[in-house]
Amino acid sequence: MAIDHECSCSKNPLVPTLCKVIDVKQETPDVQTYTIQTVDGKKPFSPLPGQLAMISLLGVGEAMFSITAQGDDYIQSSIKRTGLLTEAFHEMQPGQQIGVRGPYGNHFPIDDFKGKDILFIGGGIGIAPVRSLIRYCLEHREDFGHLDILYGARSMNDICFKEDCLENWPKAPDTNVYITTDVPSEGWDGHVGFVPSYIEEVGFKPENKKVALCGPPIMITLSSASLLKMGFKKEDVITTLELRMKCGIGKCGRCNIGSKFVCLDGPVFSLAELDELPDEK
Amino acid sequence: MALSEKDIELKIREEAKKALATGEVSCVIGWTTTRFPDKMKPFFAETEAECDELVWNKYCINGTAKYALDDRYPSKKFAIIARGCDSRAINRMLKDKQLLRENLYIIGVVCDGKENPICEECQHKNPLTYDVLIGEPVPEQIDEKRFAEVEAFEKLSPDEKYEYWAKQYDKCIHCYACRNACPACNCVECYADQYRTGWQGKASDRIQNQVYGLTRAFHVGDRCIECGECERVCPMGLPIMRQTRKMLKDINDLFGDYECGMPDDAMPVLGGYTLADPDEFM
Amino acid sequence: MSVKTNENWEPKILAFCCNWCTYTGADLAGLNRMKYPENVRVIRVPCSSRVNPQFILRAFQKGCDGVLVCGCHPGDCHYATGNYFTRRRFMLMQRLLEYNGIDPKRFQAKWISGSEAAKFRDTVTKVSAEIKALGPNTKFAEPHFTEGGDK
Amino acid sequence: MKFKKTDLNEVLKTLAREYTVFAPIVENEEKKFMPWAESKDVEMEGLNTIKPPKDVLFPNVEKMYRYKMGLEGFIEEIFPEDTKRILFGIRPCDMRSIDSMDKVFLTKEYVDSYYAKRRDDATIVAFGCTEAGRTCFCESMGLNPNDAPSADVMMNVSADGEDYVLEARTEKGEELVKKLEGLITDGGEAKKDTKCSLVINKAEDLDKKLAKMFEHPIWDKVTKGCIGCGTCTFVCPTCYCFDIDSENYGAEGCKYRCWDSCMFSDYTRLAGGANPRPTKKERLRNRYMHKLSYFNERYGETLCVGCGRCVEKCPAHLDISEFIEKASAAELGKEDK
Amino acid sequence: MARIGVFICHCGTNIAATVDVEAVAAAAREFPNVAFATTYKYMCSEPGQAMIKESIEDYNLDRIVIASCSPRMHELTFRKMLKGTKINPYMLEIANIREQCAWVHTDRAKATEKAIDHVKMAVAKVGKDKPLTTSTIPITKRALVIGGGIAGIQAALDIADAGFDVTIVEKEPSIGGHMVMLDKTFPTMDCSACISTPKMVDAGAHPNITLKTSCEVEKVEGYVGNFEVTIKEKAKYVNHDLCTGCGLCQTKCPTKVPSEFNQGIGTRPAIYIPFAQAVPSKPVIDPTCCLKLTKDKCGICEKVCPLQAINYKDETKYTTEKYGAIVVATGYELVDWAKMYPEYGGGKYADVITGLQFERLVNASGPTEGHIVRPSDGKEPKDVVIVKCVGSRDQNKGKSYCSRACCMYSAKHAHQILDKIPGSNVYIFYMDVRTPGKGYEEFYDNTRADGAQYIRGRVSKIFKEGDKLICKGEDTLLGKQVTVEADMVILATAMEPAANIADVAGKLGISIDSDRWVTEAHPKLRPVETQTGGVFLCGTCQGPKDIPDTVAQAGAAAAKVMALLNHDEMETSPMISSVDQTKCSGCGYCVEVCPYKAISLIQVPGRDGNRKVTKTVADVNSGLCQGCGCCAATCRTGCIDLKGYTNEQILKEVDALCQ
Repeated sequence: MAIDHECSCSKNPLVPTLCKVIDVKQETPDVQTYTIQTVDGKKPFSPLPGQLAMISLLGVGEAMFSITAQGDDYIQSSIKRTGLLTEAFHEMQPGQQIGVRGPYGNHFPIDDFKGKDILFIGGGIGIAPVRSLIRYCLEHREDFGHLDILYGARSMNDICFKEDCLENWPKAPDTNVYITTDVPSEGWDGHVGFVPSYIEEVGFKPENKKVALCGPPIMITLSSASLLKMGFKKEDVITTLELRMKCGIGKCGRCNIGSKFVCLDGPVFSLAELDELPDEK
Repeated sequence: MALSEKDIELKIREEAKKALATGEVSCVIGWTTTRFPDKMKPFFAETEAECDELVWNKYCINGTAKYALDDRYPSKKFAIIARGCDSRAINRMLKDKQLLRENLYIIGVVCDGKENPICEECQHKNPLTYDVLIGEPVPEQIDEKRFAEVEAFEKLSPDEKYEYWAKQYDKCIHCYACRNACPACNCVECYADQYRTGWQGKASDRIQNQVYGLTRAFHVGDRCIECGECERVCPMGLPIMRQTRKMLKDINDLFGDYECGMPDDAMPVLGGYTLADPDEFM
Repeated sequence: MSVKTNENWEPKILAFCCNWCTYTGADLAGLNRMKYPENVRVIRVPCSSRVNPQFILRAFQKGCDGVLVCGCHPGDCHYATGNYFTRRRFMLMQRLLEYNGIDPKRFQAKWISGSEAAKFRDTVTKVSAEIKALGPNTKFAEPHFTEGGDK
Repeated sequence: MKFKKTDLNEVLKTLAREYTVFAPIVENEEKKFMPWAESKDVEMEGLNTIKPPKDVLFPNVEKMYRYKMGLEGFIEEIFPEDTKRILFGIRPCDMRSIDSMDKVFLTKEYVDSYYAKRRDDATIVAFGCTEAGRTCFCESMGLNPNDAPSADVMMNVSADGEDYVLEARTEKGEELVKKLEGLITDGGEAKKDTKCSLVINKAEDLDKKLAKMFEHPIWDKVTKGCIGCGTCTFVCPTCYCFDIDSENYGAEGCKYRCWDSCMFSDYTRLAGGANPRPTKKERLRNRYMHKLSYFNERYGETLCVGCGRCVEKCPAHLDISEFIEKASAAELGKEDK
Repeated sequence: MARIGVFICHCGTNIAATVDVEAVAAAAREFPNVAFATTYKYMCSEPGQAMIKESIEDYNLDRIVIASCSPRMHELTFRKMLKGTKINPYMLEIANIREQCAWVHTDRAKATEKAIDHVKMAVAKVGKDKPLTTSTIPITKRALVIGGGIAGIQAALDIADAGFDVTIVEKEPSIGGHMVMLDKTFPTMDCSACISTPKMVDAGAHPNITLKTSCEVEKVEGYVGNFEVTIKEKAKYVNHDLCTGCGLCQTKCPTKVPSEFNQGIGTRPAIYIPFAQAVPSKPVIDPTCCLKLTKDKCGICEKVCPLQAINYKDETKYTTEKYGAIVVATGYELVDWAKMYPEYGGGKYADVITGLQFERLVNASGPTEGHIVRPSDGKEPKDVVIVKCVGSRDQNKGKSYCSRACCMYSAKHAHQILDKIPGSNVYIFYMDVRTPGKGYEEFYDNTRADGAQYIRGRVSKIFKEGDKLICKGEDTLLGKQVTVEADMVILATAMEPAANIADVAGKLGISIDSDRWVTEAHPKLRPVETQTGGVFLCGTCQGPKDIPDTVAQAGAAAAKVMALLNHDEMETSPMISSVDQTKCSGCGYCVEVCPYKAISLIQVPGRDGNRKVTKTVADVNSGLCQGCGCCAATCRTGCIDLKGYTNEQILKEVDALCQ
């Protein structure tokens, strides 16, 4: 799956370029989306869907985050507050300077997806990497068949990218959108239930369909079980692994599962590839 | 009559088989041969057959007690073949509440001194806690020059001392073998691995290693059982015992004679006080 | 930042002062407008037994030239038995530091009660004079980050 | 070409004028590679050094970039200054480990600029072993103790043991030998008959076999005695794992990388506290598998060069060569897929 | 990233005179995470605080550093100010640039550099502050008083009058303690029983007070506000609910043993009421000498009791009750002078008696109805010698301290003897006469005017010759030997704490000094409190004292208890230690070093790898922890840490100092 990387960062891959956060959007109480530009107002790099960027908050630390969207002169990344570093991110104000290097990792296999129907499944913050693929498919709508988007969130106000999920995507041509929340919340009349059971409830046909599945590990294991039960083949179900990555360029040896490096050979793997690897996830 | 090495070895195997036969013991921790004749390695006999691979000779120098910490919540007992220093290591870990006596089945063996520099100064060849004892207890000899090395070193000038330690710690490769072999270093998660608090980074430079060496000396200073494992395992041959012995010498001078690893140990010195302690800070 | 040049060099001394006795004594010294040298920086701790010997090592490592730990006199610690532990810890730590080459004058501990303002001033004056005589501390001291090239 | 053994200091002095020469020097009762100077006593023969020469090219701690926080911060790369260096007198096993490190740092989509810079500035003079240590088993790993094919200059003791025979193999080697015009004379043939005392029989396709042995019971037996310290990784010439951390000084700070050991408990600890490799069994299995199988899949060669340092220095007297023999002999049960 | 506001105070010219405050503000703006730095004339003034609140809003600050006077002065003021804003009051650090900088230095440049360093350290520390909230613990609104002497009774009455439920635990069958044994009290010579028995009756009858006589404290668990005390009630063999205290059984009981209440003068039956005015005035049976209980003979009291209140099968009962506060009032005892001073006859001579025995002799309700007679032959003594400081102020043979009350009660005894026995002579051997109270010196003068002869010197030997007791001593003023032939000798023996004080102190976790007196929290400023929260003390258990001081202390202790029990909950300081139980290895060294025994090892469910196990970890009781941090410095892994002074914060301060 290693495809050559068009890498526009400085010639030293381990030194980030100085960028600044031009906009902070509060998606949900614990998820924020940052719009990032280089200090001289350009795009640090143009990533392919599913690729990661190593974002470092100078003086606090750095971590790998998926790039959920990009424009002509910016890239966007959504970060959920979980630990010390992400908490520091959530205290950022627009104008804050950060370091960005990347893009890292392989990306969703767009060529295999061409001409096929695609089922996007996102769980919680897992919707962020999937969204990068959805936006790509909507920009090149004619290359792809029928699109299904299934997104599960904890509750109504935990739904990220509300304007995409509730307005833009349903209006897109030949696209169905299924939104579910784990628990009923007032003002939400949509479906309530967990993603794996919702998949079986809707009953997607496996023929000529590829699946892009991202979310917390427990959701991935249960959802892939449901998909396999419905007849999907393991090579057609593609997921991402969010693991402990340090250098991002396949040198430091930290993110190895067996002989594969998550930051170089991943993070996008098909279920078939995941079975090859020893279970040390 | 004193048992020969061969007799002790046979007795050890017999006791090991008996222990495994009871069904309460998961494995017997002893020594076995390696490809090099003058080097034995720790061995975990789990079946009757494997007990025959247990050996006893003057090259059995690895400590066996600390392996009991690998599984702090064992379903079955650990049987440990304990020389004098191993039994003191067990006492140390029992006193630190890191091991439970009922999780251990201790096969005590009276030690006859091993190919290990520390063994000449050994004051406790007889195991102190055991369930079964192999060999008759031998008279113990008090080691007068226990602190001789430390006293000699104290006479140097501050610069000479610092020069000596700087040269030694320049060799340190930050591998933590001294910590992982020491029975007194039995924390669940060492302070040195907690980077968030900021005690120390992960980089290995001379000054940071020197500070680590001194901190570790202070942490185990009043708990050290002088088994010499830290010096034996150090790949670069640093004189680590010389630091902890200094602490023990001071404790002996200031607070009365003090030896760790005894069955009836009092609290470590830094965990208690008496009103009659000497005071220099008036 | 202690300027490591010739005689107008001023030592940088760190003092851990226990909140109930020595810190009060230092405030009292202030109230009485007593004068003492400027090179002592104070860290307030609830009790002298809060000071972990590793902080002393950290101070020398980061470039302090001297460390002073002050607390209540044994017996009238606000927390009853706090300073008995301080006493044991720092008597052993002082000897261990001396054993590793640090001059005992660089690390001192003193019992200073809330009313002994004069003793606080005298201690600070004596300590900073002694350390000024000893010169900058080069032992256990990491190079300052501006001079620190990579090895 | 060759030069008299007694002219060694002269040779080093001339080289030292233009290069920084790292030679095996005995100091402080320890033999290690350090910059040569007049007073230092070089010991070419004898056993290999404990610390491998890799920290000349891939230093223990390396500052990557300096930064300043706040509104008008900056990021400024700290690049190694370009000093020409010579790695003088390293053994074939260390040379081979440098080749492996070249594959890691210089290939596969990204080039590590720091390592590349140091590697380009370095000229390597390999020296054939005259005496094999009791734990050396490089021959069983497919190496020749007398010859390092990829060295810039190969140096051996001559047949009559009087002088050192040089053989330049690359332009850098040629350039270096040219600089020694006055001191070296032609001719002389090298003595290349050193043999390893420790010979182990390693299965040919051990890496493929190991790939199928992830759940094999051998792992429980072999890893029991390990005490989880980092000795084997820090003395191993081919271990290249590193960690990235930062150090703050007020508003400024620097990002550095430093050696790390996969044997440490926190190597794979995730933010939430979970750890895919919780006990030393998983960690030692990962280390042996990486050395003997994973590296093959990725770069096509075994990562263990048989230098024997970890066998000599392991506190628990574990032995990778014993493992290789046991694994080669083990038959695959049903549970191996 | 934190957004820190730095506010530097001029304090008029106090700081600004020596420290260039603008330079400090300029330097502060460069420190990491500092979003705003300014100076102001009087930061603690109303406008100053308003300015701070305003800047918090304008610059969206989340942490505050104030460089001003000592935190001991205004830390509380600024914390209260922050209560009104969105910032938690504990996200605040104060740099002391007045008392420890501006006022103590003259060189402006160096003082400014020091101020900058102090601000830099405060900024580094505040970066790692965590929002803390005070936690509260519920209070059981009941008090327990251990000891039924005048101290215990007075404390109990005051607390009960404040409306709180009180229990008095007294080991004797009746409350009253030593005071009720006395005849007269100095200096007013009013009758001791007349002033103490009404208090006892009030205590007995007070609706809020429960008397638990013949009881002892068995076990104390819990902490301030939530003590669980197990009380052991010794078998009384008399059902006090049925018994009306008519005393018939007492008269019929055949056995006679020496009466403890009367200090061994006179006897009492096996089933007895200790003294006439006893409260509760109901008898108990002494199992050691009752014929029925020892040899299963007699049983007369059961037969004569009109209400069948006697129950020979009675056993010790244990009851456990919850209390919010405990007052220790265990009182004193006289030292066993016979062992200390064999030269005074070692107890052989019946006419060498202690002060308390004399009190029983001269007491109208005593065994001799107030006639001062010699216990040996009942004759009225003519010449009486009083020896003072027997056991007190005597390093090598007795106690080192002065027992404080003996000078006055010896003068009282002399006065009573001269008053009751016309023509009698009283010789008082003294070292010093200490009269430290109101009216005390006048009382001493009157006694000498009555004819008491004070001889300055110690008595070296007392021996019997014929019918007389020969007291050999010296008169240091005249510088010559003195011999006095006396009919009776009264020894003013030293006071020492009650015998079981070590046991009681151990159960309460309070400390006692080398003379076994209970150690108060602070000798001058907290005399009625102990180091353990919720445990107070009063009376002679803390040291020798006379009745006025005892009663004063009892009132003070009661006031402290009322202050504690007045609230439904007690606010605990948030600056206490807390344990990261995932890293704790349960070695228990923090438990050993905690002065307040606030840490205990508990079993918690935990994970080892992927197995569920129960781990032993340390746990801090927020009620008891006073935040000294000794445990944080003892813990090798650093997993018990003191909030407000965490390891991380102090390390950052040390680093900041040297950058």
